[in-house]
Amino acid sequence: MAEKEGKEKWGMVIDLDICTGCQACVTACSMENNIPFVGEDEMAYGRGMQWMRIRRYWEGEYPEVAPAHEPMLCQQCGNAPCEPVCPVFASVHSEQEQINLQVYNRCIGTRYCANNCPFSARTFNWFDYELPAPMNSYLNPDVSVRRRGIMEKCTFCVQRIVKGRQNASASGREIADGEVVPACAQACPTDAIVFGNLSDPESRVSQIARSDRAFRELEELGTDSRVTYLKGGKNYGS
Amino acid sequence: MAVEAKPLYSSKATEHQETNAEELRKEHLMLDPMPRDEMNQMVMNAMHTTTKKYWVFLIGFGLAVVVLLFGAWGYMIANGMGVAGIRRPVFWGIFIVTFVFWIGISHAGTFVSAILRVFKAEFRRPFTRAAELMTTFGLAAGALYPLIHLGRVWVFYWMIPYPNARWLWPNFRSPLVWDFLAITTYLLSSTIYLFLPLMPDLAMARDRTTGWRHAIYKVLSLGWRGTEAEWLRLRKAIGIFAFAIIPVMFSVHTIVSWDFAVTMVVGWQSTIFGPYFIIGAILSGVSAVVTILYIIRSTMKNFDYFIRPEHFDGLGKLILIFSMAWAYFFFNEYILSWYGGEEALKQLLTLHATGPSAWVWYLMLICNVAIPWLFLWNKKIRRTPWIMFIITLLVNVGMFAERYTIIPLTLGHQRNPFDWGIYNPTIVEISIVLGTLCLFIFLYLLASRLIPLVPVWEVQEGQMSHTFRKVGKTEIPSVTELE
Amino acid sequence: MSDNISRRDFLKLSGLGITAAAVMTGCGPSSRYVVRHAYVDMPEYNQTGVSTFYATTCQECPAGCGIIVRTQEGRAIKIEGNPNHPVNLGKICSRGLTSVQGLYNPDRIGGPQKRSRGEQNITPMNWEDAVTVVTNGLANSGKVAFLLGLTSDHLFDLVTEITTAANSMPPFRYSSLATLEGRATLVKATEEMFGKPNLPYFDISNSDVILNFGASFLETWISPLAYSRGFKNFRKQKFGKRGYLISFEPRQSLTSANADLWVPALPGSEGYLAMAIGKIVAQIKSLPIPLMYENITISDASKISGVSETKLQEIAEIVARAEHPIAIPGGGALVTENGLQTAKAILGLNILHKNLGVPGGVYLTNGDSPTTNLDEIAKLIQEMNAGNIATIFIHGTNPVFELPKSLGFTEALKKVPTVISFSSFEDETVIESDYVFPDHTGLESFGYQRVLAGSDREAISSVQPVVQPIHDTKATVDVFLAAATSVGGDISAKIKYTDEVDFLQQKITPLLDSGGFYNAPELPTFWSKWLQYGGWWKPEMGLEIPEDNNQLSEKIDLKLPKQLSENKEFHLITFGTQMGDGHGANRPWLQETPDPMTTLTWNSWIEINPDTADKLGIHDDDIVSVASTTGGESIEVVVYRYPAIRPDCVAMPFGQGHTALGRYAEGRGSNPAEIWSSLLNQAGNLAVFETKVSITPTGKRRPLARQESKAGVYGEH
Amino acid sequence: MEKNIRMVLFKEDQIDQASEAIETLHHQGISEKDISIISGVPFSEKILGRPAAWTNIPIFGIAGALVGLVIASLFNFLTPHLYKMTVGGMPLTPIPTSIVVTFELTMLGLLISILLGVIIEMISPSSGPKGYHPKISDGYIGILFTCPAATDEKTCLELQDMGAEIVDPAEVKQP
Repeated sequence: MAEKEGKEKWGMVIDLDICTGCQACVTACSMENNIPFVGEDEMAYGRGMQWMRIRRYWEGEYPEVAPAHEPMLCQQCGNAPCEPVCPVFASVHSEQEQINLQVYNRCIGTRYCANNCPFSARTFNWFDYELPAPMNSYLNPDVSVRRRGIMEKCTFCVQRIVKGRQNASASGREIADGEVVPACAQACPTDAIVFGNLSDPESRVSQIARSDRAFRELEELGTDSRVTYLKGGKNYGS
Repeated sequence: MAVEAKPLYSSKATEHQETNAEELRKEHLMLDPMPRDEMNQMVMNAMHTTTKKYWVFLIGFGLAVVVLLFGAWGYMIANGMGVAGIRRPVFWGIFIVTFVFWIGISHAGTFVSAILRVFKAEFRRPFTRAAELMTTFGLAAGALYPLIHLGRVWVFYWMIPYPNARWLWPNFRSPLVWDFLAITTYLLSSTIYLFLPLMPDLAMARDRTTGWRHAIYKVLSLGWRGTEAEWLRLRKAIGIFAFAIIPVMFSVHTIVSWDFAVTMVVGWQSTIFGPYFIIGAILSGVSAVVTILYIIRSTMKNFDYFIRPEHFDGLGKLILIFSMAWAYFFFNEYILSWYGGEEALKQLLTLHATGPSAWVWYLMLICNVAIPWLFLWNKKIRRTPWIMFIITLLVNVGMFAERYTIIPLTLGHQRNPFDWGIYNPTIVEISIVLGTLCLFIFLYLLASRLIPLVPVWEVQEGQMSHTFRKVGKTEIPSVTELE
Repeated sequence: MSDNISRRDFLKLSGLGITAAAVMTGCGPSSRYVVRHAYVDMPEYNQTGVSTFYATTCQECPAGCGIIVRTQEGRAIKIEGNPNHPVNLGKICSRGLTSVQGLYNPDRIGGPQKRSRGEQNITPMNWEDAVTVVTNGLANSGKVAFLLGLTSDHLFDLVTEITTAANSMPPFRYSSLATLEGRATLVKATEEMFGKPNLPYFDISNSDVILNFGASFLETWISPLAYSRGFKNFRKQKFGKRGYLISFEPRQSLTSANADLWVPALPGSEGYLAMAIGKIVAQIKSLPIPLMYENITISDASKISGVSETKLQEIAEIVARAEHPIAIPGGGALVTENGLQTAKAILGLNILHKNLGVPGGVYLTNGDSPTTNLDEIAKLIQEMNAGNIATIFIHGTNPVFELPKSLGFTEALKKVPTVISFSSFEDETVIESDYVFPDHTGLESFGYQRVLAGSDREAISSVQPVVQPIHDTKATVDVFLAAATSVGGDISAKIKYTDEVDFLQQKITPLLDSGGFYNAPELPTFWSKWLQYGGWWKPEMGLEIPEDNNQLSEKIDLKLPKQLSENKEFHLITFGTQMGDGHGANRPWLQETPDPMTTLTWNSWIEINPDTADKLGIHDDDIVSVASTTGGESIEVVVYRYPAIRPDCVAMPFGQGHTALGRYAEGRGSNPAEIWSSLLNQAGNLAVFETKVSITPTGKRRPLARQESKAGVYGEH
Repeated sequence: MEKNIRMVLFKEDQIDQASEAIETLHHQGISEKDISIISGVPFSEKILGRPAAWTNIPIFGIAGALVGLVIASLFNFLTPHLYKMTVGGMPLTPIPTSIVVTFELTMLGLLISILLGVIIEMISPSSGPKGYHPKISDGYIGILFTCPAATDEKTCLELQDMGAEIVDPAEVKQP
């Protein structure tokens, strides 16, 4: 096991120059990860369950006004503030993938992790959100359906990472670059989301992350987040 | 008062009664001694007197506990935390506010009876028990909240460190586990601390009751007779406790404050939160003692003998001091945050003072600073119980507002304005909060008729050690060290 | 994680400290054989079952994107893009992703029904009786009409064969989405300019400047996934070159939001802008000014459109400097009275740059574009009103919801003795129908979809069922085939297909050896590849190159946009959202996925410039009454103060405001079609943007479900 | 030799007489361990001229604190090693957090053991003559002594002269 360590360090790059803000990643994530919808009143009260949200601020004044879209998801911090505060180890760092996991069946719902997340990336199951039959038929069997009272958040589609690793090991090879793709990156119509192994300096994600447009959200907090953004902007390169 | 020679009382004083001494006697309980049997009778009378009104209140509050607390809580458990008003990003709401509030209240008992005991502040004697009861019941009410606010309360025991079928131990790096340990420690120790000085009084009650009460007191008093060894044992135990419980008390509220201070939340991450919370807790606790003393004094028989304006006066001075200390810490916290100029923090402070919920912030400042500073310097006001009752109630309103500002109002305005959110407590939350208040009152009502609310032996001990001493032309009270 | 510690180590450690735990939990004889671990792993590490993947085509909009559906144990789990498909190359939008919520929607119609119109009086039927009803309808071949949607091309083909055989009215096709896109206008303009009634294909991938006149190609316009990919390539060109997108639109759509320059032009003035730009570009490039652009002065164009002359000059200079500037006519620019002329003026810009049939330029797609102009629908309504229609078959569209109320379709429908709907859901049209014979949903059906505009090559996308039909539904093609067999006469004589699959196989037989990326010697092999790959397409790019036949010498006549009384009358912009033509409104995750620009969910809203709103005294979340100043109809809708819209315009999304369509759609927001003007442009396209409205506060309020924090983003509390 | 347990009471303000009485008993040849003083308020041994009493409470406290310390150490330094759970980039057994746990559990051990100590000492047999009278809690100082049955009346009368109240032996019983 020990020699295996350090082989995987999953990360993501989101290029804000080509992210259009179309929300396809949001829907893709929700459909892949059995995320419940909550309805109008709950959405209005800030209880939407989306693991991925597109933050939209406005820049400028009319007529030079434009929205700034930024997909916001769990940044899978290396030094995750959500982890140590959990009394029951429900929010832990995975040794193998080097990502931050929420172990649903261990969560007791203190919501401390959510308070301590500087990215507001965590969502809480305020109720049991049941899908009326036969809508429950589309639930993804690889992803737990969460019950009321527990915390959840983006997992980097860990079920796909696991499946990718199993496939690779079944054919006796390493996981190829681009073999594991989370639902958001898979859907993204402009390929603005690139996912891969940051511990491999040659992987596509590592290469893009070295761009001089790269920045990380709230980097000054030192959480060592694994999601890198590439600065967008009207004037870049033109 | 009996005129016969009392070794510890200056006989001269009784012979040459001067107006000065008479006044002092009226003023100070310690200088107004009463024979033991009479005092016992007074306390027992107060305990046994149950008016119709009392039963109405007792049953009313009992029902309120069942409906407001357990009813609403049960509803919340059955439906999910969503029936409360918390939301993203305000994941902690009025439950944690009230939790901190009760833990703060619970500091009074320890403060009054441990710190004042250690420093031998004699005026504490008649109300240490009332304050300790407040500690225990305040903690009982407060300790419910870590359970109430859990998303899955039915597995709360996963936080407890014990060998279990899951083969998991809790995360001792989590402040919530510290919280759990600290509150357990404090709850147990403050209950013990309530119990220890109670033993001689339970024995007293045992001697004066029959039937079921007698049986209970007999068991609880552990066969107390009052031998020298027993007294020594008790004194030693209380001595150790009084010293040991003070750091525990500090640690409890420090750890509660660390729940906030260790995080990355803007406005929480602060090194001053520990002492700031402790001072706030003592301010709120001492105020609550005054509130309760007023109620006890005006509703229970014979208590105007025990609780006198001097006690309101003394506690009032303490409140003024702690209000000033609180203001100092508040200002310290504020100016450093403000001076640092971090964008999010600045925004937060501006919103506290100008946002839609700014009234909470101003309420806090008015009740915690303006009111005590304006009124409590005045001796006449300090000595008027009903005014003190109102002022102390307001101080606790202010302290509640302080916690409300610190928790939901701060959480609602973090680094990402896109995710800001305004929290509105729901009827369920308010019902649970009122429910724990009713629980506290219910327990107190019950206890007021089950255990002697005045530590008779301590009052007697105090009265024995007080005496008048002639100095020059006048007589002044003096205290003898009996122990 | 648990592997990090061997069992032996674990026992050693636990033996030290938690003997108690071992005693409590590790007892019993079986424990010797069971390796226990601490309860540390996430359940996602336990995988069960194997998935089956099917390639098919998304039926949520007519773009024809290839999808791969992950199924497990006979259930459709997740929609993913088909990586080989020429339209979307493995990508997928929100609408496609939620199609499983259509398949498994709890409000689906479970089987054939006879209904009383306007009531909830439903009698279930069996399919034999249903086929008899359809047969009776077909028998009266002179008085039968078909109204179809833009999806299910194979159904359209079959119905065309039937109507041809019976010599009855050809089928109509309608979609509000195509109306908002100005599809008919674009096709008409292309026909008039290049002689072919086809949709043009804009190769934005290789162009360096895009002049976009109202096409919301990142959201709904024609083939959003293909154009999103194009946009990506446009931004990420070789050697770090980055394309420059200029967008003319009165209301900033997501596409304009991603533009480098958004020019809020008055609706209806886009033609003037195109002409002015054409004129300046010609001047800069020292070309003779084409006749088409001669008839304009820059100051007039500036005055009419509200775009400053310097800005026009600036834009023209950017265009003139560019190698492959491409001008796209779409959406808003076309659905005005000037639509057709505007489209031509814009297409002309591409000719001016000799940007036809070159990388980064304009191509023509193959195959006809199945769009019925609204003037034909209007004719159908006339026929209906005249009592000339005995039976109308409605499939794949929801005319009661999607057509402007002022057109009077609903009233006309009442005059049709037999209305038969094939909808899967109880939508507004079903309520007004006599029969519902529910078709399978897209994921349960066979079929094909011709790829029109999203592919740089000829492509037909195949549709196949990925799950067993979950209700007692029947493919409409099979219903018609059964009816055609039993109806007798010309139809029975000419329509000789045993069933849907037979029909499809006969239709694709010509493709067997026509140079696709796979060929097959015989049908069964071809059929299996057809299903396996999700369709058939050419191996390399190949589109028709439009010719420069001196089209620029044609003069263009534009009408001046109407003057509005300030702050009393507003242009109503209607824009498409992820709800598409409205049938997406019953997909809860489409409802809950926030609108990209406003982050609103589960409702519709009206966007008003904050300055205008201030003048009218309107706040966020106020309910206002929006009344058409021409027709007088009005709707009530909630206000969103939108900073990126012209002060003289207001905008509403299309797709909400359902009065039927199940629990997730009903009673949410309002339907702007109710106040649309029924004015048509020269191409017969509904001139949606000619709708003028007045805004009156009602005094009511209703908070919109927004994801953003109003306080945080706008500083309002 | 038969011995009787007798009890006399002094009012609480007769503390001087009470101490005299104890001395008288000493003169009678009754040893310290045959005398117990019970009172409703604590009087230190010095006031009554008695040898210092003795208690194990501090020892209980120290033992409890040690137990708490050991448990805390097990929690802090053993349980994290049972399975490795990395959180927030922290070391597995960080010292700063363990100090908090150690403090709390040590104090918990200390304080609980004091209660246990009090209970154990209360229920374990005490030295000196046994007996009680309800008047004690009315403020009387009771002197219990064991003396030979032959002399008890005499002794009592002697004490009565000093102002003591004599309690009927039948009334002297455990509370």
